[in-house]
Amino acid sequence: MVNPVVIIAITLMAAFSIGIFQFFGKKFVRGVFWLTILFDFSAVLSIAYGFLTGKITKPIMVKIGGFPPPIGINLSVDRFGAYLAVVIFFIGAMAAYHWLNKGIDDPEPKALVLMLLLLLGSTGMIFTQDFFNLFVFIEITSIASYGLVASNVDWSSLEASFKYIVIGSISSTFVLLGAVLLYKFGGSLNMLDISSKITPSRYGGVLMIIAIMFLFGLLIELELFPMNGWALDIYQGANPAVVAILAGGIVKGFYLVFVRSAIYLKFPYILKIGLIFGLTTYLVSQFFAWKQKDIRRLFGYSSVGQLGLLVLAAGFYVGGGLQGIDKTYMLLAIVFFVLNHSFSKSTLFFITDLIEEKDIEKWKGVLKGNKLLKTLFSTSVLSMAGAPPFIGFWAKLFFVLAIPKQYFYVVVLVLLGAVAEIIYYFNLYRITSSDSENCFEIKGSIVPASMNTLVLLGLSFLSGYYFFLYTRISVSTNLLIMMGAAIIIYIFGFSRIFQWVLSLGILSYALYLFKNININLQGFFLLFILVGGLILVFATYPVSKKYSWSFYPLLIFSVLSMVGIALAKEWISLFIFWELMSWSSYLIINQGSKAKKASWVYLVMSAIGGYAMLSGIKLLTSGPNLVPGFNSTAMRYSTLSAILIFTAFLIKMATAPVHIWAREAYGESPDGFTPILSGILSKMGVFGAILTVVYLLPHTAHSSVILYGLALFGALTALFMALFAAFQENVKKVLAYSSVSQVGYILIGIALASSLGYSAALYHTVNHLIFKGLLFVAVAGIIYRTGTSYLPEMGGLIRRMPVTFLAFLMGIITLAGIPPLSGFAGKWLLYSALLEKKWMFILLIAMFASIVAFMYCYKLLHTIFLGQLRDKYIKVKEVPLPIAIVELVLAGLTMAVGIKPSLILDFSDKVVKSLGFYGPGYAYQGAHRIVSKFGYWNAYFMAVFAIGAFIIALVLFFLVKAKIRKVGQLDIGYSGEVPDSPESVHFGYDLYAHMRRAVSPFISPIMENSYKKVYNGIAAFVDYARRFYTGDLNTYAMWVIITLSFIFYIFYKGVF
Amino acid sequence: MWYKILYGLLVVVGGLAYGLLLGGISRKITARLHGRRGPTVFQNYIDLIKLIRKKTAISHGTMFFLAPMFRLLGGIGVLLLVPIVTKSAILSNFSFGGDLIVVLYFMVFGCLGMALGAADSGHPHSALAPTRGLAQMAGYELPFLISVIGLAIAHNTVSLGTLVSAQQGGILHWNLFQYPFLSIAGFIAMLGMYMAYPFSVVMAPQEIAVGPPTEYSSTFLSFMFTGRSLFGVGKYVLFMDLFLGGATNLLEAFVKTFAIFLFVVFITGVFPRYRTEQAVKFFWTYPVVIGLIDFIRIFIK
Amino acid sequence: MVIILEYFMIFLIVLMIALALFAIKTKDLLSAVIASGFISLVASIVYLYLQAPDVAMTEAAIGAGITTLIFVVAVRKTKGREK
Amino acid sequence: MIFFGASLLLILIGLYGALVKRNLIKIIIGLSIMDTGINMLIISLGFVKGGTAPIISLKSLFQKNSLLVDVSKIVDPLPQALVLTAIVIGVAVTAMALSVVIRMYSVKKSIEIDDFKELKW
Amino acid sequence: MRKIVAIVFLAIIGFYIISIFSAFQFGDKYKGVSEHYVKEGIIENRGANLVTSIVVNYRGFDTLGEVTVLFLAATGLSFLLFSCKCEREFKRIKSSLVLRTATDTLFPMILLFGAYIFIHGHLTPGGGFQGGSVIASGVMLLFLSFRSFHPNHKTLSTIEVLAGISFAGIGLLGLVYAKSFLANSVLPLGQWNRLISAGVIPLIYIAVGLKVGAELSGLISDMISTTKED
Repeated sequence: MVNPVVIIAITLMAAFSIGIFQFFGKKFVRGVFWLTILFDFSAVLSIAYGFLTGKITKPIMVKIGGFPPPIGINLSVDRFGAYLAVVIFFIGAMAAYHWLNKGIDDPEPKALVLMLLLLLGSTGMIFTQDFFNLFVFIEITSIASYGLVASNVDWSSLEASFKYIVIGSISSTFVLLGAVLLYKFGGSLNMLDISSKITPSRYGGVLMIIAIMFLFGLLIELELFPMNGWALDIYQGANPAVVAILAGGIVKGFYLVFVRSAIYLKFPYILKIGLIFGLTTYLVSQFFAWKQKDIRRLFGYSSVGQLGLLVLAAGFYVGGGLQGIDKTYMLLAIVFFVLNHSFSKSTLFFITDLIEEKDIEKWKGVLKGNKLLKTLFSTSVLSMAGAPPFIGFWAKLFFVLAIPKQYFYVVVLVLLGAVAEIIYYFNLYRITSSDSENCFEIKGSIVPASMNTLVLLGLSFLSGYYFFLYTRISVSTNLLIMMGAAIIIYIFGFSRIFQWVLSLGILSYALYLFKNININLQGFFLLFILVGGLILVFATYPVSKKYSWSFYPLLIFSVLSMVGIALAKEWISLFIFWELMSWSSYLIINQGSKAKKASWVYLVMSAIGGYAMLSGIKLLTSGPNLVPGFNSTAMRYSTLSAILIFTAFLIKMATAPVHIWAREAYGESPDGFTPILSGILSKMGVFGAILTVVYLLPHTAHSSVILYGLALFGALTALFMALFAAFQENVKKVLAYSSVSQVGYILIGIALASSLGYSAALYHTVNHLIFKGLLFVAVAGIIYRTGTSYLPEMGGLIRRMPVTFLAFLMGIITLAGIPPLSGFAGKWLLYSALLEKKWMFILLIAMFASIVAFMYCYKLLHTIFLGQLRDKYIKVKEVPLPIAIVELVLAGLTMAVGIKPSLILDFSDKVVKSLGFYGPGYAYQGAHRIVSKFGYWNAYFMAVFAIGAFIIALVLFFLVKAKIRKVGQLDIGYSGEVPDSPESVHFGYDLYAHMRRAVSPFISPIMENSYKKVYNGIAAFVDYARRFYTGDLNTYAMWVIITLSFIFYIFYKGVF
Repeated sequence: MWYKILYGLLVVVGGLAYGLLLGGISRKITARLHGRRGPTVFQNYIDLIKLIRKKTAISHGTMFFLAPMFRLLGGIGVLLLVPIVTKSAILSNFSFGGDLIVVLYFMVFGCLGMALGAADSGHPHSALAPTRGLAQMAGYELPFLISVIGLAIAHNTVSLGTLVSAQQGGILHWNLFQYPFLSIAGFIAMLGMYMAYPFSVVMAPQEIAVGPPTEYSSTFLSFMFTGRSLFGVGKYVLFMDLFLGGATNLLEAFVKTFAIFLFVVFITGVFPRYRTEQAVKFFWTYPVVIGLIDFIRIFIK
Repeated sequence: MVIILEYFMIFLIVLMIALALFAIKTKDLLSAVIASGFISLVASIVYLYLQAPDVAMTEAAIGAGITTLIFVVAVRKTKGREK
Repeated sequence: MIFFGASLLLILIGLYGALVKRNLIKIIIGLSIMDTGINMLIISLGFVKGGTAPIISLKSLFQKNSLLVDVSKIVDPLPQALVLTAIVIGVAVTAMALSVVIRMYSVKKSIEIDDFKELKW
Repeated sequence: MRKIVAIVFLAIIGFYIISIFSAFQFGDKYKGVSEHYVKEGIIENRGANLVTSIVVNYRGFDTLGEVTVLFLAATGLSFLLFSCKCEREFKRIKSSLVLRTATDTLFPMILLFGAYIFIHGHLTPGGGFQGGSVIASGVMLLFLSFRSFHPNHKTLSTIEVLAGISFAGIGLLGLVYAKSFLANSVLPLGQWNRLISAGVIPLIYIAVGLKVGAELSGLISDMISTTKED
């Protein structure tokens, strides 16, 4: 451990001595610079390490000049100061490295001096415990940053610097005034000494004004809302290396100083400041960033927003009346927020400098070429947006958990802001990851960004560890290890087949691990996910070559996170894995070449759902029970919380009002992933919905209304999505709507909340996996062979792909629910359940929906396989072997289940019983005869009957044996002519034009348009509203003054 | 059990004969209504024999080949699943406890098969027809489902047998009189189901030769013909069971189905044809509103 | 004597404020700079009255001297008049 | 008391200059007036009525390691020390600001705010 | 409009700040650490000038920071003004004979005076900053009379660097000898009111004076010298 003052002295001496070294040449200067940075960094690291390991427990006090604290100045290095200093020096070093590699303009030694003194100033600022000394260090920091900010080649940096100088001067004026008045008030400048003289009761008098002035000076530096125009201009105009260190390090120093001062001053309204300014800043900047065209300013808005959030968190931490574990949570949240923002944002600024392009639109396709750059950028963006398992996620989670329950609106608003953040960050990601002809070269060194990201990853790991440590949530270690194995898969990205085998291996191992699991709800879904995942992942190999290295790791990650959902024992761990699933699936969907917009919509909807769930969970927490288990009975808000939690599941199931993401996301997602998305992932919504209905709704006052509403949603979903499906021309989009429609039936089953209903829902869940997996897998194979997913371009493929056709036909028959295959039993159970409850209208809609579904069923079969085969597909082969195997396996399954429904119903019975229902509402007679009180269903008989009838027909046919003559494809009775091309006689486009005319009012995308309208409305509004930042220095200064008057007005209850 | 299969065969043969006859009568009546002489009532038998006796049959592919089987299977299935004479060991056929829902779905089986075969022929017209049929089905199924679900809820069963026995004990117990609005909706839907005249755009004899079976000939066509006849009879029986109290003996069954048949034929003779979307719109308005009157009554009860 | 000194102080203060207003109001940057230099000078006299000789010296040397000089240089380099 | 008022007025006038003036150098002049005001305020805060400067160089005041004069007759030395620092910092900031202005002038040949509104929204 | 808004809000702020003055009477007694400084200052430091004692010793860390600020400003200024790769250019304009003659005689005296001020910083008013700025004003005089004058930047930097390093070095020596940075126990304290007294205070003030003088001179010369671009 090094005496902290030595750090300052050595740095100063080095900075001074550069004046001589510059005569010897640049190398000497650089040498001195790096040696100093190295020394400083290792020194603060040793202190921080001491704190971390517990070797140092109390803050290190350094008396300067040998005088005891109130007399002389003293430094006090506490835990957070030390940590922050490490961060600042690290990022400072990275920024310097970046800048040196980029090439500084002529007086490089001077720039390095400024850099050193900037780091020194901020370190001193953190370490000092004297109000005036603080002012001096603030000035050192500010002046160094004035100079550095102005240093960009772009002249607009001068403008930014000037604005900063003026506002910074005003800010430090208030700090100085406050410090001196504090001296006058308390008789010393030492923070602790003054703190000991302040009692909250003294805030009636002038102390309030003094404290406000001092803290206000710091608040300006914290870039809070009405007075942060200058900061945004700096982010936009200044050298990104400088901005990286400002945003990543220095501002955090100001933040720590602010919080510490507020604590020392015992300022009573710190929470109000957080709520008024912090929250406003957060929300306003997250929305203002939406239409931002300049990438650096966009990141600037984000930085400002994060600072607002930090101030809010500080408000809660200091003045929120938190105690015990809550306080620890909030502290951890703050620490994680700071670390996250420091490392991610500085990386992002480095990357903006590497690309040297300011306009966001010109970032199109930036990430296409460079894998490393893509990883760095994605990691940072994901962490900034709060995606698990990165540190930003844990920060947000801790934050939400720690907020007292009476501030629920804060939770809602913060999560709203988080959604807004995701919207613009992933708009950016959408642009950067899309295809483009643009060619980019990386100008500069990528090392700093990589180092930052490495640290970020390490911190993410640590923070996740801390989360589970503090919340005492148990997660399956096996699961985490297997998730870790996804990284190994990533490393083996060069060999697709290896990745594939490894993925299958992991899934099989998981299945082996959980082979003895109890068949309750969780166990049922666990097996469902793993078995389904195994089958569907098996089929991905042929199509996976189209997608990036990260396809398999993400695939395994998402499947395993679903396992995590199924294994979750508390709502909060369910939420964690839920988010993991959403994000990893987003990243996979985004790999589809046209899926950029679609995946964005998917992500935004998922985020809305996820955060709604989080706020619902927040409502369930009570007192010390921060992480409610499923049986939690904190019932005060439970209707609202149930609805909020339901939102997440409904969005994932894509039911009626929130279905808008489904068509495009299903349609454009990678072909290998769509079966999983439809077959398994959307079923996690089913899982969650069952959990909610079983565990939460019974406690609510309005459960019957909610349930009927859900059933209605489900029925309308089933009907309208089936209708929409008929009018799609893209095969995957047809199946997408079909998927959603089928999930609607499942939702009805859940909403029935009866044993028969659950049986129907669970049966249909599995059944849907079978047939929709089959259909999507077959389609993937077809697209793989033909290269198109556009229905009118297909046709006649039965001649080329008979196996696929057979499987597909089975799938369609099951889908349509026609006996004797497995689809019918589910329908029968569902209708019986509905009859039992006498929900006639739901029954009517559901049955009608299944009739409407025939339209798209026929359309699929006809346009893909039947009709005329195009010339260009004459040489098309049967689908690749893995896909064919999966098709046949699934087709076999649907037949087997059709004859013997007990294959599924045996499992679902156990689940229904474990959910607390005494029986499934039906009885078996044999493995295939199901009896309910409305009648019975004999699958075996039906199969025999169908086969028997078929045999009769066949026998009859051969009785009247006629000579069958096979004719050519074009040899049709076409008005006496033989058409010359298949295209001219293939009827494949807009099959239901007549139906469209009949139902046109119903199939206009009303919901989609209204979502679009809302989004565009908000976007237009914020686009206009961000003109608040006029760019006019006077106005910026004016807002500072206005804010100060406002603060005085609201906080000062007068000595007059 | 095995004797049932035997009787099943008998029912199929009988049903076929009856169905062909009804078809012939229908053609005759329609012709008379139009002021033509029309073919003999046995014309359909002649046609069938003629078709069967043709030597060669043209095939376009596997599905084309299998479609008539499906069609026939659908016809046989429907006919055998609805109880012609309730409580009769033989003529209640293979009806069972949950047969109502099964029949509803099985009715589609044959249509789908035929549609697939038609599509496999590669003829655009034969592909067009099923789309019309499916669209129209979406139309008439709504009122039909209203009446079926209404009855099922009202009688608390999904078994045709139970439905029939609930209507015993006098003509006023028939659903036709118990739930007149449901019945009206159901019968209007039935017109659509038969693709009879106002709703005949699917077969559309003038424009598209003979609708879905455009490319079919000889043996294949004979199968479709057979299937269609069986199907028709099955549906008459279904409606009889649903609304007219079923039948306790074969004669009653004949009378009632013939009555329904006549109703269809006379309506057919009078009305001009709707376009598809007109038909759909029609089905979704008047019969639905009418049906909902009783439906809501049951719902409230 | 003391009273005279106090009146003198009041005069100085009024002078300072007048100079400050002039410095803000005038269109000529050079005059404004000189005025603000004078404010410092006057302030240093005030500091003497307030028993702060160290500060007075500093204010005179740095505030009135160096600051004014660099202001003048800056004004000359920007050839400025306020619009 | 009058010194308080005067310093406050100087601060406010300086701030007014920074808020209203459209000329960059004028804004800096405003800031430097504000600095002067602050310094004066601090000094006046440390003043003691009838006190002497905190320089004890007369033999009558200090003998044999003990202070002979009453503490309350010496003005507070700490604010003076602080102001010393503040003045120097003030000139440093002014110098920085002016150098930025000179550079800005060399780019646009203007020192009016209206020409420097490139960064906005 | 802008003016009215500014006046209104400034008035509000002024209104609230005035309320402070009701708590602090003008010319009131003080308490707290200053009492200690006044009572014990001479005993602990042997410096007659209490302000100097505070600036250099009690709050010597502030002064170190302050020197750094000035250093930063000088560095930043030259960094900004000469960041383009242009040659410096010095215009040669003759000034009046009177001024030149006066400068010839005055300049050494000014230097001497400045040196006096910072050497006697612990005894009389003034100290490193004042002395340094006096020296700088001498340099300013040189500029005024000899327009072609430009100081040797290497010399200036060397002085500056050595002064700066010695300041921080003295502080570190304190750390070595008295386990406390900037502790005034490296040298004997000596007798009150003597030139050689007060321990390291005069040394530090000399270093500060030289550094400030060099920095301000450099700063002025940087401001005045122009680039060819202009």
